[in-house]
Amino acid sequence: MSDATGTDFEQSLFEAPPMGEQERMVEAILFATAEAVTVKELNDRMPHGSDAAEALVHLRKRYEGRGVNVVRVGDAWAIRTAPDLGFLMQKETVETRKLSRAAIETLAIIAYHQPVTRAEIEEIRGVSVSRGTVDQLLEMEWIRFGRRRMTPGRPVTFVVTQDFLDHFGLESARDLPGLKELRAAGLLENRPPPGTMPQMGEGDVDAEEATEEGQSELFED
Amino acid sequence: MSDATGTDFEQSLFEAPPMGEQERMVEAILFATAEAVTVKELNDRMPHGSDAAEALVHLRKRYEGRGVNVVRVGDAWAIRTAPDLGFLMQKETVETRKLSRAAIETLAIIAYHQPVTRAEIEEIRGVSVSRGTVDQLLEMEWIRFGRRRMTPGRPVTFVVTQDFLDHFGLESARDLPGLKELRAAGLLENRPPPGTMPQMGEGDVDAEEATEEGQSELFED
Amino acid sequence: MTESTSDGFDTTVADRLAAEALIVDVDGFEGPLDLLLSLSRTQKVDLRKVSVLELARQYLAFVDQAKALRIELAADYLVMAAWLAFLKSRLLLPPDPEEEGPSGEDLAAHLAFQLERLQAMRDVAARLMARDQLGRDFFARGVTQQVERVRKIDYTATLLDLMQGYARIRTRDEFRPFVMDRDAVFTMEQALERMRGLIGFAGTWTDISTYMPDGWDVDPVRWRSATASTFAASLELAKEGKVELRQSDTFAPIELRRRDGR
Repeated sequence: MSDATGTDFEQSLFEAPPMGEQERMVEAILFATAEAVTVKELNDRMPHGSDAAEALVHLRKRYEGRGVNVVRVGDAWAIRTAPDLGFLMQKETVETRKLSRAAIETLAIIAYHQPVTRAEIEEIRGVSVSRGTVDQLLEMEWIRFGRRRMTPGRPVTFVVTQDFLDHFGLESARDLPGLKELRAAGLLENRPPPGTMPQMGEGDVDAEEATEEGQSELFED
Repeated sequence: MSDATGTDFEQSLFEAPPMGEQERMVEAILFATAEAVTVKELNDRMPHGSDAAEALVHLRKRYEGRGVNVVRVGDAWAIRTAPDLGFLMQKETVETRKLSRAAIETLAIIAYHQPVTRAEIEEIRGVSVSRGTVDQLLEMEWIRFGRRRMTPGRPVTFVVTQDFLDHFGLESARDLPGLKELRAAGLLENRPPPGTMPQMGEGDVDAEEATEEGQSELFED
Repeated sequence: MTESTSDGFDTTVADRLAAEALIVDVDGFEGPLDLLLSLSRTQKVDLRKVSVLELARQYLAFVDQAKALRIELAADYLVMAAWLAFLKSRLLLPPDPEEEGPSGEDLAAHLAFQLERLQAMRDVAARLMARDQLGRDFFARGVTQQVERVRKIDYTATLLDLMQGYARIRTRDEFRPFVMDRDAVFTMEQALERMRGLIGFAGTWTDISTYMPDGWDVDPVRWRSATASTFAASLELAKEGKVELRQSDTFAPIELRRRDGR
């Protein structure tokens, strides 16, 4: 079926196909070929007398501002995605996850006690703080390193960031409600059932897992 | 650079980009892949509120008569070179495995009678279908398993795939050549053999029990 | 079956030649239906007008010849031969009103339908294969771009989460001593109560450690608490004049005995 038309072109040996046809041919070749194609190669593949260079000029114009463009790659030509549409080639899946209990508690301690060292966080939480938890908060840019504490070992301190304040809609960390206010708001009466209390000395991971459910049960309406 | 624009689109969460932009996006996505892309996938990848189906109508029109065309493949869309330009592509031709006569016939029977059981194929061809034939078609992804027939033994059925449609340039199974004539001539009916026909192939029980209702569910509008 | 050549249907020379050609090529047939389809072509008529009787005769002649030439035919060819012989007799004999089952005409019609359907499938298969094909006549994109899948996890927390988290920690601190009271502390009152019940049986010197509550010797924290309270309770009981205490040496076990009398 396709041969018929092909033969037509080949029959008119010394008469090049009309420019519109040549443009179609260049278009098809550039589309289907895996590599960029040189003008010479185009001319070799197209019927005798074709002028691929001229066809390319037309084709290039035709694709101006389109979703794909005819671009020059070295001394060859190719069809490529328009640069501004590159984002379509990325399929971004955003998963929203609740911050783990360990992370929330660590974050809360940093917010209320900043600047605070890791050892102090551990003392307050009563469990060791995993590296992953701190890294996660750093990566989220909700906490950052503060000044080193002028005590033996010169431990680093953590403080909350502007991003943190923005996220939680706070002017400053001082705006966080104090213990009295928390109690007034009824927040201190919420105690996790004994089974979900993180065990002293156990790893953070276990504590997180054990409490995730119990926590949401308690606080969700 | 591309990110900036992407973010622009994403920022206007409830405002779809103009149709011209949507058309460009569909164009870019279809150009970027060899496989057909469903409208759903297009919409998923495009900014919120986009209408890929409408953009496709415009895009298809735009490519009419060009060297490459926007073609429908089942419920998906793809860009393919115009069939009359095949002669330019000799270089690109991939030598496909020669299908045996049995495989071609089996494929045709599946395409025209789908969903069809193995026993029904055997009934039509008058010989048992070798495992290799079905395996080859499955491997080429031209056929796949359809729903089980609700008859004794619950035999599996076969249907043709989107790849099959793509390979033969069919918009849908309804466009199979000669389908209407065959149906008009009653040759797609599942006519049970009267009384004591010799059993051809195995599991004729299924073929006998098979009702017409299951037939051609893919062809129904 | 052997009567097929002597039952009045003389095979023509052309038929025989055709049948021989078929036999030579028997491996090329895809089963008896395919063979029947080939034979039906010798009738040079529309498949709808094919004479099934004639076809049955041709097929049986073919099978006979194959036998004469000692060509092994697959079982399904022979099954078909038997069935066609049966069909032929049905078609030739006047219908028996007693006989049940489908008529010879019905069976012949179905066979004709099967042949027509097989031929139709062959025709459309050929039309299908003659279509433009992907990768031969038309082409997909040569350069494909992988869609990168970027998985982004957006962690969220609300101010309430934060405050509740902090409240949880502070609350835990406030109540910890209370929890420990229950848990790991054996009070002197508890020790006194326990010992008062037991000293009645302590007529001889016994180590005060035997008055320790059961099960408190596993956890060192509880052990310490119980030891302290038991010791303090012993002193209290000695002060009350209920018991006597003695220790033979520094760090030696402290022993206790009920003090009889008043």
